This record gives sequence, structure tokens and C-alpha cells, in this order.
Amino acid sequence: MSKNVEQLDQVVIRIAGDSGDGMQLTGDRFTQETAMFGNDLATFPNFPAEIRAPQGTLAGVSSFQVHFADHDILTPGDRPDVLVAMNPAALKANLGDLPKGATLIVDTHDFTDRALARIGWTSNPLEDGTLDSFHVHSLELTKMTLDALADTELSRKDAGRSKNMFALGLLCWMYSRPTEGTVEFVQKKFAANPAIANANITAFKAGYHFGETTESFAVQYEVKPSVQKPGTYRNISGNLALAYGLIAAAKRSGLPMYLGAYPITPASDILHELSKHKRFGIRTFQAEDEIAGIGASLGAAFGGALAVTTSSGPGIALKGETIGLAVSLELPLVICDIQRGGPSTGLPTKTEQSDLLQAMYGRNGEAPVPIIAAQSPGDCFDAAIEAARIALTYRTPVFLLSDGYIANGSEPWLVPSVEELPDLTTQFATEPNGPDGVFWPYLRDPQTLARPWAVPGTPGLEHRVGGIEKADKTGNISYDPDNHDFMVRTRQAKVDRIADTLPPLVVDDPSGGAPANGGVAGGGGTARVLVLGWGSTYGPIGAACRQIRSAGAAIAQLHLRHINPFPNDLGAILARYDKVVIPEMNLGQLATLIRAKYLVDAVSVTQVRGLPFKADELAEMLQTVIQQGVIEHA
Amino acid sequence: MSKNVEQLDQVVIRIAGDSGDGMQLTGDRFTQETAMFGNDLATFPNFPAEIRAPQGTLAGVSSFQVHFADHDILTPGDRPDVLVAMNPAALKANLGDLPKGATLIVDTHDFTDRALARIGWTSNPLEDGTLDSFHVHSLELTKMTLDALADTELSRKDAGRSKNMFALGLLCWMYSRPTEGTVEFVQKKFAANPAIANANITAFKAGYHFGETTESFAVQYEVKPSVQKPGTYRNISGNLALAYGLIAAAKRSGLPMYLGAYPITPASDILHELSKHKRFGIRTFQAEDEIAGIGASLGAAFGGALAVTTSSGPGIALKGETIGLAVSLELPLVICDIQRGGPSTGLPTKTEQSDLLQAMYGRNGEAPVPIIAAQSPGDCFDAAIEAARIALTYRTPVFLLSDGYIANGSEPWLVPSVEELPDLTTQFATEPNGPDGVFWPYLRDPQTLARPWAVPGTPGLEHRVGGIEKADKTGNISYDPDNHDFMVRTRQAKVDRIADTLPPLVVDDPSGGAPANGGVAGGGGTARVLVLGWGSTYGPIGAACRQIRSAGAAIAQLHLRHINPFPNDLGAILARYDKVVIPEMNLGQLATLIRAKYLVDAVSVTQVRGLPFKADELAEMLQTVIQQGVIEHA
Amino acid sequence: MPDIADLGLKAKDFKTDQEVRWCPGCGDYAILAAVQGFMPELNIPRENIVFISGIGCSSRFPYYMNTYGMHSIHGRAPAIATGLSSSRPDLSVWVITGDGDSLSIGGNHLIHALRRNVNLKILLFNNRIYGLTKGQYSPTSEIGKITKSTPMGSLDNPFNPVSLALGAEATFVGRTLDSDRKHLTSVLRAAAEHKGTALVEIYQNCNIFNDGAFEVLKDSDTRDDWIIRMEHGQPLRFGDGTRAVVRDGNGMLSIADGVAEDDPRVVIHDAHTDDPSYAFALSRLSSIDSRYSPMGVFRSVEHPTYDEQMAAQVEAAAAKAPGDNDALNALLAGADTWTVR
Amino acid sequence: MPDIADLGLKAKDFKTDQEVRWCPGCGDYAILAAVQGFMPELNIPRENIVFISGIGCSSRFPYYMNTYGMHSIHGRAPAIATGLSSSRPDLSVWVITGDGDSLSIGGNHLIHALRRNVNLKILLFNNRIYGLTKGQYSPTSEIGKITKSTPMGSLDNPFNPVSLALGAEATFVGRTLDSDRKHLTSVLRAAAEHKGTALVEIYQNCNIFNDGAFEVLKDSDTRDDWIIRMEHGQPLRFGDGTRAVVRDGNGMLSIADGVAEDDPRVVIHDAHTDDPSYAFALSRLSSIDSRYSPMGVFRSVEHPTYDEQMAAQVEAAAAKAPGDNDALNALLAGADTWTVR
Ligand SMILES: Cc1ncc(C[n+]2csc(CCOP(=O)(O)OP(=O)(O)O)c2C)c(N)n1
Ligand SMILES: Cc1ncc(C[n+]2csc(CCOP(=O)(O)OP(=O)(O)O)c2C)c(N)n1
Ligand code: SF4
Ligand code: SF4
Ligand SMILES: [Mg+2]
Ligand SMILES: [Mg+2]
Repeated sequence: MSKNVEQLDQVVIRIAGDSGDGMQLTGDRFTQETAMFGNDLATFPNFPAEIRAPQGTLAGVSSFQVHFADHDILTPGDRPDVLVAMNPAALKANLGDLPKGATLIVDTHDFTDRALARIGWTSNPLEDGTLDSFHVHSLELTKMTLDALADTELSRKDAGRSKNMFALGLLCWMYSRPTEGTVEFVQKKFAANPAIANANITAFKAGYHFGETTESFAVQYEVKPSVQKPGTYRNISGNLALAYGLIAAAKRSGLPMYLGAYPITPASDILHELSKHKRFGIRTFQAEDEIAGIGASLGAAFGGALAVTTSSGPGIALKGETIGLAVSLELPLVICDIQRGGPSTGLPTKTEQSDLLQAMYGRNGEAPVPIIAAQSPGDCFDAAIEAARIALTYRTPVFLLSDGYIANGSEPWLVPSVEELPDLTTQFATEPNGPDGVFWPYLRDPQTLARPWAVPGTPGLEHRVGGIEKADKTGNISYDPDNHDFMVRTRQAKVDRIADTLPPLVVDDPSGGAPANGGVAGGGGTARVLVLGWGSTYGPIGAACRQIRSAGAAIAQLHLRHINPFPNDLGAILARYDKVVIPEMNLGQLATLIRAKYLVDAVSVTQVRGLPFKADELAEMLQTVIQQGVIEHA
Repeated sequence: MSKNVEQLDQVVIRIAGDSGDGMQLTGDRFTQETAMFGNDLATFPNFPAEIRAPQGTLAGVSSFQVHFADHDILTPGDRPDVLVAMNPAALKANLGDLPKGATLIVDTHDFTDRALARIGWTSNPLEDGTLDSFHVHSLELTKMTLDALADTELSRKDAGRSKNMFALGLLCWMYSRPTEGTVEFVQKKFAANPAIANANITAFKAGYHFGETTESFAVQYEVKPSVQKPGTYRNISGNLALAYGLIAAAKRSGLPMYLGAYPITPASDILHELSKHKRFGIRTFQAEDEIAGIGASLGAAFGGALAVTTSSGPGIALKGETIGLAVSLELPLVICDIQRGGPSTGLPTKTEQSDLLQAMYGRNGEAPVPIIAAQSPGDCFDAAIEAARIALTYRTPVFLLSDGYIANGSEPWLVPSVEELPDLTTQFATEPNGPDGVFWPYLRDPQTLARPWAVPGTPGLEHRVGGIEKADKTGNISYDPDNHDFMVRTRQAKVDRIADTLPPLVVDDPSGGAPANGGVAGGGGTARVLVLGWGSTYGPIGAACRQIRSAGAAIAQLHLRHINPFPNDLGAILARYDKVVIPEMNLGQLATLIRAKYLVDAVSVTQVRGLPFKADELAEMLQTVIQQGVIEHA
Repeated sequence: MPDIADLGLKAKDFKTDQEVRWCPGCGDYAILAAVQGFMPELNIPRENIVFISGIGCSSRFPYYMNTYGMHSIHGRAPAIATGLSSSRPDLSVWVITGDGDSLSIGGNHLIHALRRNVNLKILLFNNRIYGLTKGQYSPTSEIGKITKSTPMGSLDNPFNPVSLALGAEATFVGRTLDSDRKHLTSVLRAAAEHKGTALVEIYQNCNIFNDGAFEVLKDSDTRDDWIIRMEHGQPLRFGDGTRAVVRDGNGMLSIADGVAEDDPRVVIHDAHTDDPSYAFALSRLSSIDSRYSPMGVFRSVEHPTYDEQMAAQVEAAAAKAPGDNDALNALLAGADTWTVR
Repeated sequence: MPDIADLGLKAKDFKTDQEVRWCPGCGDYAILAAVQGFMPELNIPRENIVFISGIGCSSRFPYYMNTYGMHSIHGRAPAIATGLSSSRPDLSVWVITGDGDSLSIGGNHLIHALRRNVNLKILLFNNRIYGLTKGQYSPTSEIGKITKSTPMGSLDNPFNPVSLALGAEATFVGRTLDSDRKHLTSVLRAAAEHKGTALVEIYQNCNIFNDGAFEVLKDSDTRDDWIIRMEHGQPLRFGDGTRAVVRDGNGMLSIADGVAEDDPRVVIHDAHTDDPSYAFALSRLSSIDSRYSPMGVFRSVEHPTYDEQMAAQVEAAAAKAPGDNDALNALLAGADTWTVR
């Protein structure tokens, strides 16, 4: 039968099932096809901390959400238009997020009384009216998969495993996605095991054809490609982009890279990725703990490598003392903190922005460390390069902050060409710089205040460095009171000077009319309220601002890449607005720094739920601020 | 011959020599005699990081300063009226601090060309006029000591060791100090070795008689006892007072104390002291590192002990992750940070206040920890008790901040009676508190929000706690977004509520006239400038304020015991003044917190020299603020 | 062993209402069942038992034991347990840890707990992999291990946990297997009876990231060839009985085949010799692919325990001069006081 | 050994202008002199030598060596040196550490460096006390030690650094004495020649806080009775020559007196056996008051080193497919791209 095709400008799909059901893989594939098709998109994987949480339980539910559109979008979407639920637990866990009228595709296979009882359902929601306000497609996905694979040698158990591919096929038909990529992908992935490969492909195609043929799906949808800046694109996750950014930085600096790391969620994938690329002169060292991880990196930095260490909150806490040593030694070191829910072990697989003040102050003494933050998956690439630039130029440890949301989420990314990336060429010291041929390791560059980087193997520059306070210039141990005061202020000044090299900030305020007290750099609008953000809230804040603007109100958005030091023009910009609002996934950490530095009565809008802000919820909160002007401090 | 006696109201004496010369002991003894005599006093020991820095070098100089008076005083004094220099290095290292007209007592014994050259003196300062502006007594202290001990069996080397006692004797005569105490002390200390004991006593007496008889000292001085609050007094150092405060807290809480610690300067003495008092049910555990130290303490807290861990900056940095666990477990734990110069190893034997923001933010996630600070040696006792009160009442880790200056410095202390100290009696949970006989470890006290403390050995209350986010009430692992948000805010609220139990702040502003916009609680003066401080700057700030007042200006002083949370009335008080000045031995850490919370344009006055502020320098800086109103931010 | 009848506890009394969250087929289930089955034997009231773990799949264990428990942070359980045990010698304190938790990040706390001989029972779940973080190699993984973090193979020599423990002055070291409930229980029993720190290495299968690591010791066709069962006082014969551990000419231990009944070279197992050299030599017999694995108790010697001695010092001090209010008042006043009237 | 003439370096070339700040009489002076005296033998340019230390009196060492150096933080030197050595295999990297630095806070980094066999020479200055912090007991202090932190005596069994290292898979372990320059130099030489991690325990006198700890090994009246000099291939005879290390009946090592010339029980020292059991047994001979102290090289076996293998993997990967700009551009683009025009 032929079906009518309906045009949509955007769709949000969520696929949910047991953590063993391959939901993440299914989501990834659908995302790849969607990316290849040319839609703009954003994804949000969400899974439990356990490796294989118990089957059929709420705790075991794993989900993947993808938002795609014919125009540029900023978030994975707040509420799914379509939910695919592979079992009762998946349905129950996600039902709350569904808007009225949403489409529900349910695999009825597991809707047994036992299974329902296990999650506290006394009656079957497919029958008791629970789902009346949705378009429900109750399908025997598992059974149809088994039937499709009936004449293979696979056991029922193995065959059943392909049900996710059946569902994927169905979705691909519903949204007119290409299919070749997936077929290829499966063939590659299971090359070692053709039986499995074929089973998956068969199930995939069966699902696709089921969509074509079945009565229950009357319409097929189309979401046209979105118009993007010309160039070559790929889909990329934050951790992958961050790893690539580091590799690029090494290449552009001409230095070998050394990563010292200890595995921890959600940072481990950076270690995994970098360990694959030894050909680029990258050494990855899985240390006995985080302290050894950063210690080894610092040793490599002393030896002339682009040194990196990666971790998440608990591991960063352990590195504090060594970061202090790096500050004192003034050696380049990129410290990546992929933030997760805290305190303590907290919520390892959930996102949060609560390590900002730890990055700022989490060590003894006056030990300033520059901090830069990535704002989206693709942006992790540029942020990594900028972190390396600062570390190498100023001979200092640098914090690069990301979080679980952008680390695992993905978006289309305009692939850069290596040759056009910033030149990070770094000069080692080669000559004595002091009187009569001596070398002074703490004689600074007058511009940057950076000290010379003299690496072992350089004749005539033999020198000793250490964590005890040292004399200006010579670097010898010094307990002199005035020297200490001078060195403390000089280390601070070195970090502060980074601000002088930063580009002007760009405020996003499309509203017409007279610029707010002579606003510049994009701030040329009428908005009286500025939303200030950092890190992964970029997407939700942007989406919320769009909602507010399309609702007719004016609002300005400014997102910070550099948090320490703040850009020089930040103060002037903040002063231009009646109200500054700072949404954060913490209790107001950036707000604390902004208020302390600029004495601006910034309003904190906070959520600490382990999840990104929902654009519409955020828009609401912002509206209140615009109207009442104030929201009680979180 | 009889000498005339002159009355003085106060004197500052500094004794300096090689770190091997026993300067600290000499200073301690003089201090004890002075305390016994009833003067008010303050001391400042200052010594190198090396155990025995090389003899005769500037780096090896160790000194001890004591300030005593017939009225109450706040600091060891800025500039010594009298300097005793046991060798050329001691003279050179301290000369800069001497005011014109100061008295100099020099042991000429080591003033050889070699010794002078070694410290870069080409001519002999005793002869070349360098010392013209001082009253110089060039004495053969060493030789006189040797002569006095000529007919003992001691080798010249050993005999020479007593020269410090000779000097002490001389000083005791000069300032009419009692001598019995010292004689007794020496007998006890060297009981094992009578020869040494006698030598020291002989030298001591020889020095005393030399003063009596020699022509060169025409006058003897007297400093009358100071009028103090009635009661029994002793001289006490900060670390000793802190240790005693902890013992008292254990006694008043009825709990055994457990200290898990790893040695580190300047905190080690607390471990040493507590290890002596096992009779009070105190267990001290020297751990393999700081992490094990706090870990063991946390384990003991789980078992029902008053748990304590002590360290300094670098060690505190290592404890960050475990402090986060303590926040999550909500168990009582007193964390003592005896601050020293940073960053990194920094200046181990010098003082600094640069761990405040580390204490506030040095761990992953939103992990609030109450912070209280001690302001003088004797005050460490009360601060320790208050820290224990908060830890036990709110079931939380608490930071107790001290620093090298008050830790090693000493002052007279009104000895309290144990029975009158705060009652810290603590109730363990004994009964199930949940539905049908279950125990809920996170069901909170509605008042304090503290959770029940159920210790192993209590039947029916078996439960599990951990660092993963837990469900409200039951404490079971929970990944629920709303629960996480609730728990994060509840942990913060629990700490914030501590402010409700704090006494009103007392501002010191003796200036008459109408209270500044209806100021209360001591703030009843006309001062327009408030000096806000915390920790060991109390003395110097107080002394500076006195100077300013006696110079006719009005200035108000407020010193904070509680830094997290801030007392409820702080905001209102700050609002009363035109200008708030915050002197700190860091780059403005309290100022950052005050500005962020109250948006008050507090002015930072900072010195990071490893030494306490000099009262007169500070007074000057404050004067500028009072006059120009502003000082450029440090 | 006190009479079990006393408290009449059952295995189920040690189960909690928390859903067990390991992967289906994980070796941890068998260990949990064995421990819950063994606990009643201790005949210690549940409230006097504490399980403390670090972080890792294995470290979820305490949530499933109906006793007091703490799921702490990565690698720190031995330190935390040391504080609890040394402040509360009346408790039975058990540490649950993984090969990464105890030998990677927690290595230092482990060796110090062992040398101190604190009264702790440490169960080391060795699956030779990082399970919870999804499959990186661990300090017990064989050289050349291909994992997510070592695509070209790992380079570090693994630790032999038994050798390391013996080098760290351990007074009790045992080894057993997740799937052999009877043997596991017997080693737990020996550990529980030991006064001081007892380290029990449990070979545990991670069927997701390192499946079959110990298969040769489980497969009924091969296990008897490779498992060397150690029983104090018994000859170290295994396989068909003609295989044995012998002292070769220069006094070193080695494996011999076809050893006669009366061969004097056959080593009679002695777990109680004070010199750890013998137990150390035994620990070196096994190859990293776990062939020739001595199973049972390598070493069990009585030394004074840290917790008891700490308590003794406190008691001795108090006996000499009780720490009452008067004593404290006297301490606060010190020797040199003066009075102002 | 390359011909010293080559570079013609002298001991004084390794001295710095920094004033040495140890207490008069400290054993560290002798060690410094011995190391500075030995360095020229290496015939390595000064710029290719790096000394990395932790914190402690001993850890001031690098300031006095005119090479590259780092005075790092407490206990972390082995980790920092691992990063340097594994990223720069061309360098000669030396670690200076104390018994507290390496065995207390740094214990984990030490045992992991040993098992990895990174090319490091670790000199452990063992004075059995915390010097810099003014005299608390250390992990090598004898039980019952009265110190500032243990007024009633310490309770923990000390580590035997040699046993611990052997339990941690060390490929080279030696022991020597601060005051015996000739012997110290010979052990440094052996360590320098070893490829991989070499641990050298140096008994060092702290005359301020633990004076005389090793007196029995220094006093000319007693030292020959207690020092067991180990020379590869030589019988372990000492004292007047009639004292020797022998294998007793059950194959264990022990000390025998009045051993005849031809007594077959006398052990011939073999530092190269792969099984560490023998070296371990030797390490157990000495009593904590350091009587019967084997001195020299306990174990020295060749295994692949971590730094070389890491370099090999990087080279192999690059050889297979060079990591040039094109390669990186291809990597960035990945498999699935689309183009917008
Ligand atoms: C400080 C810190 N670092 C790293 C982690 C991440 N992490 C959790 S468990 C683990 C290792 C797990 O391996 P193992 O101890 O062998 O336990 P298993 O899961 O295999 O039972 C790691 C690296 C963490 N939670 N905390
Ligand atoms: C993180 C940290 N913890 C503690 C200290 C204090 N500390 C410095 S050296 C030292 C131990 C010194 O003993 P050892 O390593 O034996 O060296 P030694 O002085 O005896 O040569 C300690 C505890 C420190 N500097 N840093
Ligand atoms: S990952 Fe491995 S160790 Fe962890 S639960 Fe699953 S099977 Fe067990
Ligand atoms: S304290 Fe001991 S180890 Fe340190 S320098 Fe002095 S003598 Fe040497
Ligand atoms: Mg494991
Ligand atoms: Mg030492």
C-alpha cells in the first residue's frame, strides 16, 4: 500500500529499554543516519551506573534521545514526540516525560503480570486506559523479530537480541532515514560473526518493511535537511572531540603528548580514545591512581611533553596537592575535569557543573589556575586547543571543564582542517639567560610572565625546581618574606594577564532598537536582562532565550569560555543590564565568582538533578525574572 | 654595687642565634618567668625549615621574640627594644627590625673575619659604626660561660652549649624576673644528666650575677604585673590549647576521641600532645598518609568516636575526596588545618591564611562544610570545643582553622574549669524510627536537619551508608533527579541553619557619640570604617586599631569565629559602615566570600610574607583607607 | 567455634531488601551467597558485624549484607576499617575490595593494614579487570592484555597479591575460588578464626569484561591438574596424586610429576612457620594464566594485633592515672600557673 | 662501562653552588659525596641526568646535584619519575627518597614503579625515622619505638623494604650503608648497569633523631659479625669465615656457625635466579636490630622495561601508519561525513 508523507520541521525521539537491550547502539545508529541525511541534531544518552542493572527493573532502564530538525537546534529536546519502549520498566520510567498526544511504540512481549508487578504495576497500562492521551502502537516487536529470524541457526535468546534492530528499522522507515550506513556498520561490527551480522541486518530490514506494509502506520514523515554553513560535517560526541582537540594541539605544538590518567566515569573514554592514536606520538599511561596520573604527566611536562591528565570530580579532588606543585613549578599541564554528579561518589553517570569552585580553589595556598569551559560536544575540540595554548604559552596548569552531558551527547560538527588550526609552536630554552653564563629558571618573559621551559638534555641549562618557595629569577629556595609576597603576586599576575589575549566577548541579543546603554559586540539590542552561562548549559540557555524571544520579550545571552581569568570586557558588559541571571547545574558557583568580582547582584537559577535544564522550564524561570525581576536565591 | 631601677610599661625582647643554640628554649623559659611574674605577654618563635640549618649562616638563624607589659597587649610587638644576638648571622638577620635607640647585646665570640665573610660582611659591624644608632653591649658571653664552667669536667664544646643560659640569666636580672622556675625546670629536664644540669644552672646564675655586678649595665628594669581578670592563669601556645580543647570536648561529650593523623609542620605537635593523654580514652593513630589519617578517623566516627584529623595545607589538599565522603555520610569529624605558607610545599615553618577557600570549596560537588577559626593561642581551646559542638550536633565534618603564628606563639590563658565548659552530651540512636520497626538513617531532626547517629553494636539499627547519592529518609541508593536536587539543598540547608544557634556578633568601637546608624552590640561608636578579620590577624588588627584610636580617629573592629555559615547579623552590621576593610595574610580570601554574599565593596589589605602583620604597618594602611577611603585591591 | 545454636541465625537473616545489581552470571553472586551462608557460623550478633568496601562492582557488596556497612570511596576501605577496628575492637570488621580497589589506588592502605595486623578480614575479589568502569586492565591482568585502555596490549607486570601481601608482613593469606562454595567457606572460616589482618584472595569471574579468566581452575577436566590444595600438615600432592610440590636440589620449590608414594622431596604444607619465605615460595609456583594455583591458606601465624595493643595502651594509661575531671583540670592548669585576685 | 676518559667529568662537576643544609654529622653527607664521586663513572653528560625526590631531609638531595632535578612533593617522586622516564627513555633518571617518603605516603607509587620495571634508579635513604618533621617513628622503625608520636611505644610491625620490593616484582634490589663508600659505590654501579627499576636501600644514620640505628654494622668490633656481604657466585660466608648462610634440612635459609671449608650446605649467592623466593629468603635473615644484614645485590634479573616497550608501541604504530597531518585530517573526518554546499 502507498502511504502519505507528512513534512515535519523537527522531531524528538526517545528509545528506552533494559541496559542490556542495546539502546545506546540503536540510538547511535539512528543518529548517524540522521546526521548523514543532513538534519541538525542533538542527542542525550542516559544510562544507569551499573554495568548491567537487573533486567526489567526501573533501575535498569537505559535510554537514548535524539532531536533532529530542518533548522539549527541547541538541545536534545525536552519532551519526546515519540517514545519507543522495549519493556514495561522502560515505559513506566519515561512516561512522565511524554507530552499529551505523543506517539508511543511499545513492545508488548514483556507485559506479563510478573513483569508488571515487579515494577509495581497492578494492572496492564496498555489496557487500563493509562495511555489514553497518547497515540499507542502496541507491537509484538520481539515476536516479529523471532519470526523474521526463524530459519537461522540462532537460539531464541540470541535471535531475540536483534529486536532493537527491528525497532531501528521501523524508525528509519517512519522518518525516511537512509539505511545503507547501518547495514555497512553491522557488517563491520560483527565481521567476526556473520551469523549475528546477518540476523541483525535481517531484523533491521524486517522492521523497515513492517513499517512500509503494516496498516497501523498510516503516515511516513520527512524532516528536510537543515541549511548549515558549507563544509564537511560529521557527528561527534564531546569526549571524542576533546580527545581529538588534544591530538590536534599536540600536532600544532610539535610536541609529543603524554596522558597520565586513571579510569573514571565519565572521563575514561578520553583515555580509551587517546590510547588508540599512538601513531601521533601519543603516550597514554594508565596510572595506579589519580595522583600518579597527574604526577606522571607533570614529570613528562618537565621532560618537554604536552602533558595532560583526565578525570572527574573525585579524582580531581585527589590531584589538588599535585596541581599546587604544578603551579609552583610553572610547567604546562592540561587538567580535564569531566564533571559528574556530586558530592563524593554522587551520581557517576549523571551530569553536573559542581566542580567549578573546586577547580578554582581546590588546593592549599594561593595557587591560581586558569579555567576554561567547553559549551557543546563539538566545542570540546576548540576548548581543548585553547587550554593547550594557555598552558604552553604561560607555562601553567590549566583546567578544562566539560561534563557528562556534552561528554556523551553528540551533535553535527564542521570538520576543521589541521593546517588551519592555531599554531601552537613552542620554544624551549636553549641558552643561559643569566649573568656570566648561568641559567635562571625563574627569569620571566616580561610580556606573559612565563618562565623559560628548559628541558633535560639541554647542555648548560641544568637546574633544579621544587615546591618550596623560590627566589625570583634564580629559582633557588628562598624563605625571604618579601620575595614570597612578590612570588605569590607574580603567579597571580601571570594568570590575570591571560585576559589581555582574549577576544572581545560577543553578546547575543537580536532584539532591534537602541543598544542598551551603547552596547557593543552583538549586545546591540534592547534587552534589559542578560543570561550569563558557562559550560554545557549553553544549549538549554540558548533554546530558552529563543522561546522567550519568540514570545516577544527581549533577552540577551552571554556564554563564557574563560572563567579564570574573566575576560577584561566582562565587567562593562554586566554593567549594561538591569539584571543578570546565571543558570547553573549547581548551587550557584559562577554566580559566586561574578558577585565577588563585579559586585553585580546576579540572580542564580539552579537545578541539581543530574540532568540538563529543560529549555521550556528554564524559559519559564527566566520569564519570571524578566517580569518580577527577582527570583529567590537558590 | 647597687643599681637604679627604672619602671617600664612594656618591653619587646628578641633572642637570636644558630638553630643549634637553643634560642627557642631560652625564649620559652624567659616567657614562663614573665608569665609567672604576672605580666601580660605574647610571643613569636621564628625558625628555619631545616632541622639544624648550617651554623653561622643567615639561613640557620633561629629567633624568639617576647613582648610583655603591665597592661593587656595583643601582639609579640613589631620591633624589639632589645636584641640578643649570639653570633654575626643573628645580628645581620635581625638588624633591620631594630628601631633607633634599641639595646643590642652581642656575643662577640664568633665575630671572626671568616665568620663575618661567610655572611658577606667585609668589616666588623661592632667596630665600623654600623651600630652607632643603638646601645650596644659587646660581651664575651661564650668566654664568660666557659670561665664559669672552667672547673667542671665538661668539654669546652659542651660547656659552650650553656651560653644561652648565661644570656638568659643576664636578661632575668635586667628585667627583674624570678629565677626559681628556671632552676627547677633545668633540674627536671636534665635529671638524667646532672653534670649538664649543673652546668646550665651555673651558667644561668653566672649570667644573672654578671648583670648585678658589671659596670656595663647601669640600670635594672621593672615591668609591673598587669591587671587581669581574676583567676588562675598559665602561659599556653595555640597547638597546646587546641589539643586541650579537643580533650575537653571529648570529656564533655562523653565520647572516646580518635585522632587519625600524619605528621606535618606546623600541625605535628597536636598529634604529639594528644598521644600523651591516652588516660582520657584518647586513641592516636599515625597513619601512612593524610588520606588514611582522615579515613581512619571517619571509620572511628562511624563507630561512635569523637573523630579528629589534623594537618596543614598540603595534607588537607589530599583529604578533599574523603571530606566529601564525610559530607555525604553526615558523620561528625573535626578537621584541623594549621595553615602554613603555600602554594605547594611553600614555606612550611611560616604562617599564612591561604587555606580558607580550600576549606570552603576544596572537594568535588556541592559539599558544604562548616568553618570556624581560632584568633589567638588561648582561643584555640574554645575554638576546638565549638568545632566539636557543631560536628556532633549537626553530624558533619567541620573545619577548624589555625595557623603557624598562633600555633607556636603563646599568651597567658585563664585556665577554665572542666565542669563549666559547654555540655556536649551526644545521643546515639537506640530505636528504629521508621514504619513497622525499620531504621531510616537519613530521617532528619526537624530542627537541626541532623541525621541519627546509629553506631555498630546497636541491635535493630543495622544499616548501610555510602558515597553514592541516597534517598531522603531511607538512605538507599537513589538516582532520582528530584531526590538528588532535594538532598543537595538539604545538606546545604543543614549547614546554613548553624547560623541560627550563633550568639550576636560584638563589634568593638569604643568611640563615643551616636552609634553608627543605630549600631548595637558594641558597635555603639561613631566609626565609619569597619575592620573585619578572621583567625590570627586578631592581635595585629586589634593593636593597629588601638594605635589609630589613640591617634584620635575612630575605627570599628569585628573578628569572625564562624566563616561558614556567616552569622545571621553580619550583613546588617556590614551595611552600617561606609567602608569595610579586610586585612588578610593571603590575596583576599575572606574578602571574596564577603563580597559574593553581601555585595559589600570590602577592601582587601593583604600581606603574604609568611609573617604576621606588624601593627604599625597595618595601622598605616588602615589610616589611608580611613582618609582616602580606598586602597588599590591586592 | 561457639555453638551455632546460640543465636540461631540463618543465611536469610543476612540478606537485605536491596535488589542485587550485578550482571547476570557475575561471580560476585556466588561469593555473596557463600558469605551469607557462612555468617551464621560466626554466631556473632548482626549488629556487631560491619562490612566496609571501596568502589567497584564488588564493593556494592555491603548493601546486600544485613549488618552495619559502609560503601566508601575508591581504595580507602582498609584505612577506614582500620579506624573502626582500632577504635572498636569489639566488632567483627570485614573489608570487601576488588583488584583495582585494593591493588591499584588502594595498594598503600592494603600493605599498611597488613603490616599493622589490625583485626580485619579483607576479601579481595580478583577478576583481573576493572569491572565497574567497563573493562580496563588491572594490576592483576596478565602482560599484553588488550583492553579499552591498552589496544596494543598492557605493559606492566601484574602483582601476585599473595606475594605482595607476604612481602608486606601479612600474618594470614589465603586464596580461594568464587565457584567452589565449600572451599570458599573453609577459607572464610580460617580467616575469621585468625586474630589480626587476614587477606583472602578470591578468584572471581567477570563474565562481561574478562570471562573465563579462571576457567582452567573451574573446568572439571582441567581443575585437578592445576589446583594445588593446601591443607596444613598434608603433603602438597595434587592432580592424580603423583603430582606434587617438591624441594629441588638447591632448596627451591618446584612441581614434580610422577612422584612416588614415599618421595621425601614432597613438601608437607606448614601454614604456621613464622618465616614467610616458605609461603612466598609457594606463591611463586603459579603461572599468570593461573595454572598451578595453590588454593587454601598460605600462611597463618599469630602476632599481637594492632587494635588490642592500642586498647591495652589506653587501659594501661588509665589504670596508672584515671582520666577523670580532676585529672583534666590538673592537665589544663599545668605546672606553672599564677593567680590574679 | 664506557671509558671515563670520554667526558672527563669529575666529582666536583656534580656539585652545585647551593649550601648543603643537613645537620652536621648526618649520614646524608656521605651518601652525597659517594654519589657525586660515582657519577663521572656513568660517563653520561650532566644534562641527561635527572634527580627527582619527594619531601624529607634526604629529599633535599637534588639541590646539591648539578644535573637537572626536581624536589617534588611527599611520596610522589616515583610517579613523577615514571612519567619522565617513560616519555624520555634517553635520560638517566634517579629517585631520591626516605623511608617515610617511599614506604609511608609513597608506598603505592614505589611498588607500582617496581612492578612496571620503569628505568629508574631509586635510592631509599633509610634512617628508620621521620627526620624533617623532627622524629616520629617511620614504617621501618622497630616495634615499641618511643618517639614524639608514640610515647608508649609504636605498635606496627615495620616493613622490610627488601621483602616488600621483592613481593612487588622488583627486578633489582640492593642494600648498602652510608658510611661504607666503597660498598655504596659498588651497589650504585650495579644499579646503574641494571635496565629497569633498581631499588637501593641505603642504611643512613640520623644522628639527631635516631642516632646509632646501624651502629652494629659500622662499629669495627661488630660489623664483620653481622654484615653478610653478597657477591654473585660467592659463598655467603661472613664473620671469621666460619659463619655462613646455609640451607637447613627443610630447605629454608638460616645462619650456621663453625661451618667447615667444604660444607655443602653453604649457599652460593645467585642474584640472577628468576624466582625471587631465594632473594626473599635472604631478606628475612636479618633481625630488626639489623644483625645478620645481607649487604649488596639481593636480586638482579633482566626483564623488558616499561619505558622501552612504551616507546616501541609508539614507534610500531607510527611505522604502520605515520601520524602526519593527512592522517590527522582523516581521523578528524572519520568514516561518516556529509557535505553542505
Ligand atoms: C577516586 C576514584 N577514582 C576512580 C574511580 C572509578 N572507578 C570506580 S571502580 C574502579 C575500579 C574497579 O575495579 P575493581 O576494583 O577491580 O572492582 P571490580 O569492578 O572489578 O569489582 C574505578 C577505576 C572512582 N570511583 N573514584
Ligand atoms: C603531603 C605531606 N604530608 C606530610 C608532610 C610532612 N613531611 C615532610 S617529610 C616527612 C617525612 C620525612 O621522613 P623520611 O621520608 O623518612 O625522610 P627523612 O627526613 O627521614 O630523610 C613528612 C611527614 C609533607 N611535607 N607533605
Ligand atoms: S561487570 Fe563484571 S564484575 Fe561487574 S557486575 Fe558485571 S560481571 Fe560482575
Ligand atoms: S634530622 Fe636527621 S636525617 Fe635530617 S638532616 Fe638532621 S641528621 Fe640528617
Ligand atoms: Mg576487578
Ligand atoms: Mg627517614
